Amino acid sequence: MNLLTEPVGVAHFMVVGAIMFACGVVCMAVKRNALGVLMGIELVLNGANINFVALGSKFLQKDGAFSLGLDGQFIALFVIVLAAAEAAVALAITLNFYNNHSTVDVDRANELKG
Amino acid sequence: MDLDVLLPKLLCIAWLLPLASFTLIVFFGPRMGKKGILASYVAAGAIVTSFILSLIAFVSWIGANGVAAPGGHHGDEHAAVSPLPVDASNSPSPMRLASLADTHAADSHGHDEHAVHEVHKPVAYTGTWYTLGQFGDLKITISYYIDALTVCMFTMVTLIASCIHFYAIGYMHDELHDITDTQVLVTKGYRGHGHGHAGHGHGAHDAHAHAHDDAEHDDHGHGHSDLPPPPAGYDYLHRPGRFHRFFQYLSLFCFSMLGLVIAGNIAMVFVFWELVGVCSYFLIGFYIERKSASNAANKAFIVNRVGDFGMIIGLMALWGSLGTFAFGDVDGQQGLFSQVRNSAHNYELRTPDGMVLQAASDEIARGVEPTAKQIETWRSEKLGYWLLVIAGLGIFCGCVGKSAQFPLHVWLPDAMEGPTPVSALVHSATMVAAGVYLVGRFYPMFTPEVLLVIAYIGLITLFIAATIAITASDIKRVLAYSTVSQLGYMMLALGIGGWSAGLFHLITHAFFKSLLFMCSGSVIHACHTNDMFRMGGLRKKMPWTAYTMLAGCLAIIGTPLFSGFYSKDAIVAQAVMFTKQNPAHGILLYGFAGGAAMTAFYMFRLWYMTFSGKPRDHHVYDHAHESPKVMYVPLVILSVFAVSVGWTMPFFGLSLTNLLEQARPAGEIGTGVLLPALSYPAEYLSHAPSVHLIATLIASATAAGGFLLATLFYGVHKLDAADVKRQFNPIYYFLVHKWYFDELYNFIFIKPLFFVSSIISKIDKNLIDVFIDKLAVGVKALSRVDDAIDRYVVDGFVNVIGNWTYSAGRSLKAVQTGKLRQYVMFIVVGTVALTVIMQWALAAE
Amino acid sequence: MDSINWHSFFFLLFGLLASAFAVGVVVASSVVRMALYLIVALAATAGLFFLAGADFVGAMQIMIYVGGTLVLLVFGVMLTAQGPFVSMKTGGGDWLLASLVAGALLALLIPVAFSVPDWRGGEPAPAVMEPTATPIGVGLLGVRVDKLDADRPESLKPGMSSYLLPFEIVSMHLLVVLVGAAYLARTKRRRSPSQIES
Amino acid sequence: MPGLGSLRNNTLVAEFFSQYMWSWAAYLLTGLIHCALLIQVGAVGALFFIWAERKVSGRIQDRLGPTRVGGMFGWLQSLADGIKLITKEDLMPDGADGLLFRIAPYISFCASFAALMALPFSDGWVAIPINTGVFFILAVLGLEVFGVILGGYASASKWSLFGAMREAAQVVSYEVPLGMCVVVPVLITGTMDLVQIGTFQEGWFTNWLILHDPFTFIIFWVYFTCALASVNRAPFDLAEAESELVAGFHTEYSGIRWSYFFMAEYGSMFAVSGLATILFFGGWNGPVPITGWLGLTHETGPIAGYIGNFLGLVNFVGKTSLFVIVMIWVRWTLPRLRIDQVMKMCLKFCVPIAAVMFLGATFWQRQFPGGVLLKTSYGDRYVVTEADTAAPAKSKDSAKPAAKTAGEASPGQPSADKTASVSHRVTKGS
Repeated sequence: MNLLTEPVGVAHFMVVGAIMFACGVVCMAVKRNALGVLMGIELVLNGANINFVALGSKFLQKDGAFSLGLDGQFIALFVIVLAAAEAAVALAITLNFYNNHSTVDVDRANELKG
Repeated sequence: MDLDVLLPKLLCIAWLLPLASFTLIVFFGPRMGKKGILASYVAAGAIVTSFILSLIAFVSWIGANGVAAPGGHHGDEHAAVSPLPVDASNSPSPMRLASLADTHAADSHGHDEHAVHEVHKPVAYTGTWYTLGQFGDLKITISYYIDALTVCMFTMVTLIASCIHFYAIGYMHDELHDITDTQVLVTKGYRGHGHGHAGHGHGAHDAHAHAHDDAEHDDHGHGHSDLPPPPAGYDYLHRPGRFHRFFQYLSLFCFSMLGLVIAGNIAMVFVFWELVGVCSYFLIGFYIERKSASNAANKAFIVNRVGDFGMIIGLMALWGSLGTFAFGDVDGQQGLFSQVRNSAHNYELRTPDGMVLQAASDEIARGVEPTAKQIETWRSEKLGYWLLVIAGLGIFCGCVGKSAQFPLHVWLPDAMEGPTPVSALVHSATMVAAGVYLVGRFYPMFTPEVLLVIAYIGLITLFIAATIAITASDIKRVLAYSTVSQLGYMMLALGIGGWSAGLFHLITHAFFKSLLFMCSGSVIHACHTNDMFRMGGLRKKMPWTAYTMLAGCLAIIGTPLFSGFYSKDAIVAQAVMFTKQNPAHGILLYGFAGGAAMTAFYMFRLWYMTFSGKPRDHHVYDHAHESPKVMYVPLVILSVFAVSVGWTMPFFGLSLTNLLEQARPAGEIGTGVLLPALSYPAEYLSHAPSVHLIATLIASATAAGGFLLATLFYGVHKLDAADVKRQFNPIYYFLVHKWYFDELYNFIFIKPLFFVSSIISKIDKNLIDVFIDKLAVGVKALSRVDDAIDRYVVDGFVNVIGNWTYSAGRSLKAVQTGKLRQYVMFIVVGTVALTVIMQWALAAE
Repeated sequence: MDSINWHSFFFLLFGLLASAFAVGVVVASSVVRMALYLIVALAATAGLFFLAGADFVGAMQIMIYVGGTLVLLVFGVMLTAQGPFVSMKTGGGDWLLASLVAGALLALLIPVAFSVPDWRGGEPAPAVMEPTATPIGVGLLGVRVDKLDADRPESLKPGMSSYLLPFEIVSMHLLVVLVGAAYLARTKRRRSPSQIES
Repeated sequence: MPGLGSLRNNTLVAEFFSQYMWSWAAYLLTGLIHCALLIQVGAVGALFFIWAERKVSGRIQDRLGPTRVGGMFGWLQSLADGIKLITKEDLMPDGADGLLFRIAPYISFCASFAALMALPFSDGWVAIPINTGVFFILAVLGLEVFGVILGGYASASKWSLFGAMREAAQVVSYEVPLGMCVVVPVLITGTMDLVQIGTFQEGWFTNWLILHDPFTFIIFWVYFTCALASVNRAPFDLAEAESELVAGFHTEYSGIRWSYFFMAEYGSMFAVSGLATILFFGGWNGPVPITGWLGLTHETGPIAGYIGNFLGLVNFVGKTSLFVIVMIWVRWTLPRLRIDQVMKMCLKFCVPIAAVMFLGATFWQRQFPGGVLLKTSYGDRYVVTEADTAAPAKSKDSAKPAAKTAGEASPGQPSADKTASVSHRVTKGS
């Protein structure tokens, strides 16, 4: 299909969400900087959010059999708010970690090794 | 506001205020001011406010119902209140049961001579505040029954209680600081169970303290400068003051008493009855470390319990047969009074249908149809009448206990162990009055037979108590026996049909007896002894106390113009009428007259020994002093009331009797069913001038006789009391030992009880214990086996699992790398793998 | 040639932006650049939200995510931005492994996205855009305007609850989190010289 | 164009153009026209305000300020400066992060420019009518700080870094009270659409929200303070404190990039002032309803409406400029605060006051839903039509008051109205 001339659907949004999600996962997996890991988390959450909003949208499906309706937006809102809270705590933890270890390298945070 | 709305509100607040004060003091007592001094202000404030509210209720009652007695009983003395044409059955609840002249009923049943007089139903406001629960038809409610009697009692109780609160602030002053109780010895080095331990602990008893129970019953254990040294090896008990606790109990007591008075059903009465008993227990045992006090408290409680047992039987009889506890009609439901005496039958006593049916249950079971006609037949066969008698006797049993009537009178004199304000409030003015009050309240339910029992019990009580009082040496005990005796008067009065006379005496007595007690407290406060033989000549030292007490004595013996005169006069008049109608029971009048003479004798014996003559003990005399103002001002107030409460107010025509008449139960007592010879005269007949003249003569003569005798013995010492004592030595000792009642009870009840319990204890020790021992040995053996199983089987199993888990954990440890990024990978790989596996599995289906 | 579908056009624009900058976040080595790319990716996501008709959520995305979260992130960067920590290299093996896993994830997710026919698009959607701020606001206060019962407009369809309780919980959660974060990140009291000596 | 209903007005313009060219080109042209107009606000506005700043500061310091360039009053001075800046050499420090260093000024400028997109200049004259306009402006203005931080970081200079950090702390903190202040007018009008908020205050100046109740009166001053802080104006200009940080985050910038920062600053000043005007001072609605008297409304005719709108634009820009000049006046009057004082100001004063005022306004709104001074016309204007209220099962006598409250709570466009009135009913019923 020609994406420029035909209306897009939920699936296209979900693809973007999937890409962001995957990028987030990679980001979490490869960044040694704690802040990088944090950004990965943000990406992951955001990717999920796209799915929620897309599934709740009226513009992307005809009959809305699988539509979340406004609930999708509610969930997205809560995710955003909780992500903000999570970021605040994670940052605080990072700062604490930095205070204790003088680094933000997560590979150095292996004191819980079995 | 209408009275039916106003009165419940006012009295409810007046009733609950002491509860609020109690609650406050319970929680914050020790922190109220220095050593809890504020607690007394809180309690006094609450009761004074209650009094003011009661007074407002009193005044508004008069405003609404007038001061005159209803009906034409008094002929030309009072104008009859024109009866309001309100149909009681139609009026809404809480209804104003107006003075309803049931002339129709009177006409149709105009068969006896009383029917020419109009029959009135008393004005009463009934209603329910709160329903606690409903069991079938029976509602357990917090309800009220307010009539003139309730209002009078409320005013009286709160007034006296207010005076006593103020008095107690002064009297209990010592409790504000630590106290050395010279009457309690403890072994040296004993420090008590910690200071301020709550409740009545057993501190001193546990530590083998010895009650140092000498003849001296000193309320005040606090240290004088000249304390005699304690015996070797012992110390006097030293404990913190309990000022706030005293007022806490007083408040609770006031709450309970007011609740009892306002109660609208007999179940609620019973609850508050018990509460009053508990308060009495607390207050008698206030000096809990003293063995005598704690014994007296126990005695009071247990003896009351005996009476309450009878009361419970009465309650069950009522509930089982009538299905209600309420006095008056509430919400269209017939109360007890209406069931026994209803307007359709001219308020005559009829066995209620419920009781008839109850008694005829056998026949109903046999299939006899309980139609209205059949019920009438049964009723004429006296079926169910016995049940009514039993209910009445049961309720009266409770009154016997509470009002210290023979044979349960033994607790009241011992109750003098409590602080004197308590004696004044609880054991003269209010609590013991509760029994009389309940007889008065429950009057419509009593059959003539029950009333006769009441009368005889009253007579016996008054006679026994009066004789004991003559020989007592302890000033408070004299008063205590006097109280018992006066309560006997009231019971007698009620028992011979003198309803208003009895209750009138209840109220006048409350005033002058509380006055007398408080005066005696003042004396004790001054002399630090209860023993009259160590007093004398105190009139000069403490004039306020002496003359207020003189007023009290004059009132109690029935000196004309003093309140006691009016009430006693009414009783005598009723007694005269009663014996005229029932010559067989003439002893009631003679016993009464003899009692009155003895009253005069022992009261003036007391006064003379205390206040006149020469001081017998100079040590005591030198220490004596007038009490502080906070104590004698209440005395003066009370003495004013003690003198004047029986008067008919000029111009207003306000008199207590008229007010009480407004609450008089409707209907005549009538003649006995089981004792047909017994017939009760209506009380108004005793107001006839001819009867009154006789009555006044009898009352005055007996009182004067007693007074003269006392004066001869103790006032002017013309006769020597010691001589008489020698002459009648056996009788004297018989009386000093209180008719050997305690010994009798000891022999009849306590000794057998000990015997039985010792047998039971032997059975317990030799049979049951041995069995249990053997059982224990068996169990022990069994547990050894069990232990082995536990050790080797269960533990072994658990250990194996534990080892497995441990080794598994060791080998899985390597997975826990502590690297965040690897964990992320694990999660993602896990998610992907899970999804793939699930899809594969689903596809395979 | 068909006329250009502007909705799809903007979707492509924002979607590509979001994806590209998400990849940029992964690839960038400097934390600050990562943050910048993340901002752009998130802002593009907000654009996607607008396109999906969720204007309020989009505004929230900009306000909280882009505005709040990233300022917080940049804050952290500033506090830890000292030479060696700005970029930390990761080994090639890690990269390879992560790419494999991410590839597997994508391979899983994208077919799933297209597995439902209704989701594939292609049909023109209703054109009227309704404001979502009021329903969302009222919904957070406990009433779902969009879930009203057709028969009885004054009440909800049975079983349709709203989000008052989650809203309250999230509010409390935020408060607690902020206090907790402030506590965690507080300056540690330095040990006094005497303690060091001993 | 499905889904972009919010671009309705532009769609009209674009459809007009599309009669003459390709549709995509028409849309592009429409967008460009809007952009050009808005950039003029930023650029020309900056020129004017910089000149005004110099003149005002001159007067305050008892001197004349620029006098020569352009003849009288030196009104072309800013233009001359601009030309100088454009021709200046563009320097970049050695250790700088090139990409970020270059991109930072644009981010700042874009943010303040984007904020202007949602700002209505007169009744309906707004580039993009977003129904969450207030929210959007706040969100976008918050992004401006990002450019500052990037610039400060990328400059590889400790002065810049310090300045940027200060700014970040300050702006993040002041967004909280600022948001609370803005919520109050939203609460009263029941909408986040700036056009509707402006229309709400139509008529006499007594209809202005600042005079709505005592709480709005107080909260305006809190808003103004916070706005000053969030656009980094004195006395809150710690990010560029010359005496301590050389020039703060733009120490290393010069030439055209520096001027972007400058334009961003004045642009956002204008934006927050415009927001204040709309939220509290009636927007384009004058102290006296002259346009109404003259009949210059859309009811009279399109031309008259256009003229009325133009008068409204003048009114709006005048009021906004007044606020900007007040900001300038404040800058040259008050000394700069210390960073701890700035934080204390925010956390200990602005936030609590704003919170209390918010609560107060809530209760006021509950007790006097019509306000106290607001008396004139808006009450009738927003009565929901019978068709809206008649449909649900509701008794006749209660329909009227319900309609009125619903109308007051959520005036405005018909499509939103239905939802609002329904939601109101539900709230009452549940």
